[in-house]
Amino acid sequence: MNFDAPYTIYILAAYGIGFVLLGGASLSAWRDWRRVSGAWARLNGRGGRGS
Amino acid sequence: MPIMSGNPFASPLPPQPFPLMLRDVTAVCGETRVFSGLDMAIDAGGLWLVRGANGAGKTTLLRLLAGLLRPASGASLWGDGRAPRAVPERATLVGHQEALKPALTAAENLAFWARFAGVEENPWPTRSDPFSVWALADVPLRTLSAGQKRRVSLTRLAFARAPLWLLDEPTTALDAAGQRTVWELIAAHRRRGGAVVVTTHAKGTVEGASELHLGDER
Amino acid sequence: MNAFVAVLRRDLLLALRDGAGTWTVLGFFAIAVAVFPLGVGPEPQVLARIAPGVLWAMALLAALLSLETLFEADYRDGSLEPLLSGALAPELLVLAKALAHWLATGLPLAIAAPVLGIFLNLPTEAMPVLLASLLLGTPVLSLLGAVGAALALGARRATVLLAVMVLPLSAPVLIFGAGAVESAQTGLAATPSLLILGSVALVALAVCPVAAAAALRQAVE
Amino acid sequence: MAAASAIKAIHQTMLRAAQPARFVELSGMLIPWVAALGAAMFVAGLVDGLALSPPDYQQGETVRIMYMHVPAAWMGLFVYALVAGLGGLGLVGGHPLAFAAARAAAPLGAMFTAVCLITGSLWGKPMWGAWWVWDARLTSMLLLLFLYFGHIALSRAFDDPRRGDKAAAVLGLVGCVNLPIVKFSVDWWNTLHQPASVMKLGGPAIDPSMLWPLLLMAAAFKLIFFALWLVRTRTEVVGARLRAAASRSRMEGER
Repeated sequence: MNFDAPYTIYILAAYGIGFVLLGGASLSAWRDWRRVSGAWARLNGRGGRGS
Repeated sequence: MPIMSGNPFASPLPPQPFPLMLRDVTAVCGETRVFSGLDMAIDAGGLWLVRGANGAGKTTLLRLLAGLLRPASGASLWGDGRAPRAVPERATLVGHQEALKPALTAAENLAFWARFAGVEENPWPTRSDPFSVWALADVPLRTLSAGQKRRVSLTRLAFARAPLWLLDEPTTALDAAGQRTVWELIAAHRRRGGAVVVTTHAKGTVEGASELHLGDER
Repeated sequence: MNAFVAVLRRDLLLALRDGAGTWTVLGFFAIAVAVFPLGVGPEPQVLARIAPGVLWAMALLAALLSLETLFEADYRDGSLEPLLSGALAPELLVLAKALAHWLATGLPLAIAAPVLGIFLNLPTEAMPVLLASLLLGTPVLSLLGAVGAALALGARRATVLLAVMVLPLSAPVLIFGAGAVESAQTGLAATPSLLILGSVALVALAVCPVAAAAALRQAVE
Repeated sequence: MAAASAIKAIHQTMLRAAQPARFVELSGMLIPWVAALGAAMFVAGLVDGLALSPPDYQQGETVRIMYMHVPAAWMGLFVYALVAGLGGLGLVGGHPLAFAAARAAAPLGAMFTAVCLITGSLWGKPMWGAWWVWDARLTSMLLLLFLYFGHIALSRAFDDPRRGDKAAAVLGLVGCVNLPIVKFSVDWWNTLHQPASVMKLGGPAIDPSMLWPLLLMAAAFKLIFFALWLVRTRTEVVGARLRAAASRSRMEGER
């Protein structure tokens, strides 16, 4: 793929958006899981750095 | 209109598929389990007094018997093996709210419920006005007091054709005369072969009634 | 059968008794249509070009506005439970209420639309088709709205939720409704669009009562 | 009859695997593998799509956006059907896991639909000279995105999450019935207003060198979705258990 073609910016932007949204979804899913599993660990008395 | 011995009802009750049996029923409301392992048999002419703290599931039990709520586990079946959910018309549920439209008059509200229940000719007020609300007929509901609205709402029982009455604390907001009328109506309904389940906080007991306590407060 | 008629009569009586319902919907419809020339400018050709779309879109929004009260009032004053545990099947209850809603709002909107067409310089030969398309389309809005109202029963911000749910589903009605008027305006035959609109109405008549009844059942659960 | 008993058997095994407790543990082991495989496929798709595959003779380099745009569209539609199916299963069978899985999948479906729309707009600028063109497919995807918003908003609009799940499930089923009608009406509407037929996205037949990156990316999206879906469903299941535990302790507190 040559990078000096006229519309390269659009292609990079499209893949960039893909990265951003996929990455955002992954991060938020992981963050929710850690928050819930932490709370569950605390509730069951293991406390501290649950799984 | 004394109804001590007479029959205040317009239409007699056709033979009904009692008993309604509950076997080891668990009820879930939303995500919380309300009660479990409940056994109950409602026979023709029977009366059940259901007591328990607020939130113990009294109203949930009535909604389950009316077929609005599916039991989470266990079985609740009529004598002919059909679930209340399939034959909702066999139960009349009178809840805390009046189910009346403030914009309409008492007469219009009761006329609606009579037609909805499929009664050909509305017996109220001529042949059956147990709560003597005839005087309030043409007054918009909006202007009535809570007690008066309650009496208009309970008048619906005069033409209810369902064999099973489910009354949720029917005597609230009623004066002594109104409360007496409620118990007389219940007795009359039992005499004609119907059954009644009443949730109440009143302590006294009624002759020939079974009692049920929900929640573990004895 | 008389339970169905009983519900229909009571809802119509309620709609008449507080007549405000119908008049506010018509008022909104008139104002919403009148706003467009202010925004778009007075040129008759431009207005005539956008007339079908504007009239139809505003009729759609006006119909949505009045849906919230379809089950909400019964839900709050406790009459929904006895209505659902009576001899009348929930599907027929939904049909009775949707029909009452249509008679109280859909029909007046359809009759008022040609009159408002004059604001937008709609050619007179397109007006009968406008009326026909609205008569076919507004029942679908009442039916789809009944599903939305049943789903949003007891929800927070029910009206906004109702619009977000129902608008995407009413796209076909808007497209074929406005399309019919536009083809009549440009001399093409409007009947194909009206026929498709009629079939969409039949699908809605079959699907919506079942969906709304299911929504009502689990709303009272 | 054999089919019925087969379906019953599948249903049973799904039921056992679908026990929430079993599921949390089972999915815990599965997620790392699926995520790793998905990431690998994604990188392969990127390399193939951006570097190895040839430019299109008409569109030139911009055709590479298709490898992101089209798989995202497929995912948006696939996840909506999945969510509607799970909702139906939850309504009929009452499996709590079905509702948790539907609630977990809906936002992911909306995300894929958004990726599709944004990449479509980025593709439209060089090809049609406008950020947004009311092309039939883009319009249908836009309506699908609104359906997703309606679904997610409804499922979160009630205090009792179970009530939201059931309402959203009914909406999902109604949406499913409506999708073909919406698709048909948008196509019809597009041909009515669009005199010249716009260049078909991706041409009549995609030659193999372009098909490979497309399939790679489609597979990558499916795996990534599956991994994220498992993580989010686990979160929903444990979250429900937290709520149940909290309400139980509230009940004990009252006694």
